[in-house]
Amino acid sequence: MNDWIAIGAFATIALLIPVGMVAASWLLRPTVPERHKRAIYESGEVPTGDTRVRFNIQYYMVALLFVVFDIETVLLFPWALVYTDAIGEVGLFHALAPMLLFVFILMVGLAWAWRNGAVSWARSPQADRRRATNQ
Amino acid sequence: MSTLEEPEVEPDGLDIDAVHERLGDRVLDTEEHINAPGIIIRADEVEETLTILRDEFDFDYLACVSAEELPDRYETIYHLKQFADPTRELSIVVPTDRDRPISQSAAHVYETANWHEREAYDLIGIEYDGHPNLKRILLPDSWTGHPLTDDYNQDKPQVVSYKAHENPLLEHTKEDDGETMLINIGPHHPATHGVLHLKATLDGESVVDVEPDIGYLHRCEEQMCEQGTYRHQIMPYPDRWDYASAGIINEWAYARAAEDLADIEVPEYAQILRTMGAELCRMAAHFLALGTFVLDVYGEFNALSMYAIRDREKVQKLLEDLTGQRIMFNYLRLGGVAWDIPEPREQFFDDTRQFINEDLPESMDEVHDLLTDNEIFQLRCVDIGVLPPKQAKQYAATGPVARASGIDMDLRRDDPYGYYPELDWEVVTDDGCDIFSRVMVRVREVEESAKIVDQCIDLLEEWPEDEREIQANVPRTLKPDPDTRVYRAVEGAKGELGIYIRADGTDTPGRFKIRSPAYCNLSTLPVMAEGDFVADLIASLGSIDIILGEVDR
Amino acid sequence: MLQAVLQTDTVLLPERLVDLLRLGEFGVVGEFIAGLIAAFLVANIMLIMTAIAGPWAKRKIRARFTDAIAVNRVGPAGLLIIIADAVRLMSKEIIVPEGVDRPAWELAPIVVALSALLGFAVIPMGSGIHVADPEVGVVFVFAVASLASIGLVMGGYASNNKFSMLGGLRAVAQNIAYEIPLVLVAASVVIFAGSLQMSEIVAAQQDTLISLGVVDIPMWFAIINPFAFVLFLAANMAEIGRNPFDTPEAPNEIVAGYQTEYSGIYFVLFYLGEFIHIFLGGAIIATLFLGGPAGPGPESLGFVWFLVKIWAVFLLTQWMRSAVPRVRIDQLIEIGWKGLLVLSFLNLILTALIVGVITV
Amino acid sequence: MIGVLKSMAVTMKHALKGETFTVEYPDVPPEVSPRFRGIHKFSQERCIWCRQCENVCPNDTIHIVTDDKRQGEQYNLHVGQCVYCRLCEEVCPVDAIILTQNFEFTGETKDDLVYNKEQLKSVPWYNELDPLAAREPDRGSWVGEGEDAVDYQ
Repeated sequence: MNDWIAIGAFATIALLIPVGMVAASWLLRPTVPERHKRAIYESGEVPTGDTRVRFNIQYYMVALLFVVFDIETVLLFPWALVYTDAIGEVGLFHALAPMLLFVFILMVGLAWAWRNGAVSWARSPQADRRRATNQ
Repeated sequence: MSTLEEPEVEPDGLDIDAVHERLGDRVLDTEEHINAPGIIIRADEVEETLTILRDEFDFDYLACVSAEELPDRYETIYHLKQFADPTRELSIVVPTDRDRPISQSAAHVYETANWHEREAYDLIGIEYDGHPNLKRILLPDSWTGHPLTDDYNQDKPQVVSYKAHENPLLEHTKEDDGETMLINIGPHHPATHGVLHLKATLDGESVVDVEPDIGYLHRCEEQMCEQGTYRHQIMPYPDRWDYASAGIINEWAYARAAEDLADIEVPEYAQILRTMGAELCRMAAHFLALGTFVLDVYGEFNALSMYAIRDREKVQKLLEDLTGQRIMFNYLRLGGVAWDIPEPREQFFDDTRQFINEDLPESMDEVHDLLTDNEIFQLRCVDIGVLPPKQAKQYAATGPVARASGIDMDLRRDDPYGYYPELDWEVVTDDGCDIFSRVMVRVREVEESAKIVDQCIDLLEEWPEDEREIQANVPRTLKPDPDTRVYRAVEGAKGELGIYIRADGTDTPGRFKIRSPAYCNLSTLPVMAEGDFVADLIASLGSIDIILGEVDR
Repeated sequence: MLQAVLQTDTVLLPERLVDLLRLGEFGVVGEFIAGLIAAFLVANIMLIMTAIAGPWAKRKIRARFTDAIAVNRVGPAGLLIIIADAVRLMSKEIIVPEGVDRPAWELAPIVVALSALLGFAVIPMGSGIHVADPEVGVVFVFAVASLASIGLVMGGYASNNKFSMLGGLRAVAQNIAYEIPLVLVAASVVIFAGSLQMSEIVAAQQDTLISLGVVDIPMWFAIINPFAFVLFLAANMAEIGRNPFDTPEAPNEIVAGYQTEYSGIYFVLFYLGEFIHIFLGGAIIATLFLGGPAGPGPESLGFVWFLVKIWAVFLLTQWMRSAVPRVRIDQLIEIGWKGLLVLSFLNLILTALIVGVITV
Repeated sequence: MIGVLKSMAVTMKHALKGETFTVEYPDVPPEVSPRFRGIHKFSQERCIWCRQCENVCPNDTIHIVTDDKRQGEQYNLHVGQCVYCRLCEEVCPVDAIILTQNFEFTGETKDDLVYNKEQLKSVPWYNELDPLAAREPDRGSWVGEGEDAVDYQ
């Protein structure tokens, strides 16, 4: 039997359950729309400005880095899978060395990103300036 | 016994003649306030005079600014003190014209004057020339009139509009590194400890600018006190300023000011009762401060906040036995306290000793295990929310906030009152200046308070039965002489809680001004939080330990 | 008949259902129907567990840690609160705030719930309850579980609320920072087992490592490589957003993060998704490190052992919550990238060396 | 890490001990101290309508109406705005008003919390506690000498 049919069936159920809950609640729940109720919550004050502002570019740096590392990591899986068999066939060194080299390259990449501050959370230069004047 | 109440601390070293000599013609006149000599100066020489006093006479502490309306003039009084010796006091009186109440601002000399003068402008209507941001602070911007003036119409309805706040940095950040976002934290937010509104401008997660906006809990406490009689009716109100169990300390602030004003002596036995009650209150208040602070750092399901509440509950039980109420004690009376230790006395002493000597050390060990040694807690709190001592003095921070910035001032020791001078305890200071120090100062202060209570219990137990005088003989109606002025402070749970009273010859005060410690401490928030992350802003706010009832009054 | 269902675990649940209900003659459709029934069964087990955990167990546990009394009024030990809460939450009004990005806003909770549920498709739960066993099981479960972060950022961004926005961004940053260590540690397990298939990984842990008198220490990876286990536990805490890594919804800072503007059933779905995610995290830990449904007693008890392990992980999250402060978002990111990532690389090399030496 | 583990050990210790300190309020009535101040009780028989309580009250909670011969007609007390300072009890020369330990009273509207003298008279004691026993020691300084045993009913 194909596993993916079962997974497909599971996905259908996993989709139907939340949708079904929404439908059931639709039958039960009241709807009393009212302007003040619909106001955006901002601690009881009127929101100022647009919510979707331009965020500091550093947020996206982390995301880019993730894409790089994630793909590299996925490349490790085939190696991990055949590793024990490969030791038998080509010996420990030949099985291990390519991975070590690969991980080494990744680590160098990480060190580079680390040094450039790409893996740190965004600090705001404005906020730092403000701090300096304060103290 | 009078030596206990007023240990005749002559302003040693404060050479008032030298001050007069240095100020020269700037001194228009002098007047005598109880505790402090008053100097009257011109309204356009405020900044100059205060700069001289601050730089040359070491008056680095602007304790309070009280403004008032008199029949022929408006007056602003700057109550100056020294952090090194708070008994050296000086009142700078700045009268202004009734028709044109404009006075020079002191905000450039003392940062703390910024908020105080805004409040004076808001409530009295004196305008401060040169003030960086002279707008209303307690009342909404759209308010018309100044409620503490005589011609203010109390019955006129006010329209309070509901509008968006401006982003103060919107203009000059457009071309800068990132766009800033104004986010309103509070008044209805889980971490503002009441109805406080922080206008925070964020760049990403960093706080670029934060401005506390207060007044949501303004209850006209000063005005209510001005309408109550000295003898009875004012005393219930102080309980409601710092309502987080610090009631007896607050009552003591009023009692101390009024007793100075009316020259009442308090029996020694009552002093011990007051001291014990006040320290129990301090413990309860610090427990609550700890409990709510850890909520901000741990999240809402942590155990320590509940353990702190449990310990506070034990203190409250003792206070309930003593005063009959759990929070709003109304235990002090002018000239003493309402009642003695409850019968059977032994029971009360045993309960208290049980708490002090057995329960408390155990829970303190737990606090240290949960907080002090916890690496993640240290990660969150060490070197975060830094308040340098210089800034702390500028903003007149007091209490645990100042002591955690290395400022060694505690009115219980430096301006002694009650029975404190006779007892063996220490002032806790820490020079970490960060959130961690502020929390630790509170934790250690609880231990010091326990020492004080323990000694009080011993004294009370051994006190001869026929000398247990709990109240002095005080007349039913008090009418202090007109135009007597007093500013007196006690060490509240949050810092210096001062009361300024001007008597006008009737049985109610002519002006009643509360110097609230949390108000001044809160104004340091921008120094602590700007440049840090949002999470640090919340932790800093929690570490200041504000009670909005006291901030807004 | 039931005995037949609860026999060995080499046969998958849908297959057994095909035999049982004679669906074989319908071909693929029959298989699909069997899959639906099996999925429905498993998903409902998870829903019931969430229903117990959310309104009842969580409060009880919390009360226990904080010396308080909790839920004891409705029914025996307060258990009926589950039904009361379910009805209450289902019949709440949904308030749609102004300016939300409508389709994304409504899809987000469904995506979150779906991603958490779908992960269970490949988990062997013992007693023959195992829906599917693809050869890439480990990769599949991580892929599906991290779908949730898409739901979170959708909800956060679509809500038109600044707190939601910050929460959504935090959720993504956190998920991506901890995804890589998590997967790398899983890779070290794959080296051990030599397979990506869940049933193979469980089977690889069945043997006895050492016999200490009457007690047999099984060859669970948590015992063989505790270092990897601790790393995985930590990364998993961040992945499911629990203390000390619960920054995306840190109520004291950003109110409720991405779910601030959600009400009614949408909020329930988020909540449900979160809890199922915790259980999914527990299921992954149980499968990869704790021998899946393995435990003393007959094999038909496997499911019970599996649940015990999942609940142990749930209990751990609640325990951490009672005692550990929340890490700040920047510290969290740095711990992820500079700490856990490096450590998980080290772990991978270490595991490869050990396995290599043993095999040679 | 050791500190974190220590913290976790502390909470686990509490969890295993299983002590609780919260109370199930309506089922288990909380203990109150003998001095606890709750809602007032008023005795018309003892009252001499001297209006001292009305005068001393900080926020006009007590409202007394007398006829032209200074005989009392109404005694209203707005419990909703009372601050429980106990000043009225302290000044009363004849112990006509006393704060019981009863804190259990509710009302649906503000008006429900305005009690007249009949309602004040029928306020029940809390757990049969007589607060006066605990308050006796200090009453001398307010009431003066020579009071006999007091009956509040």
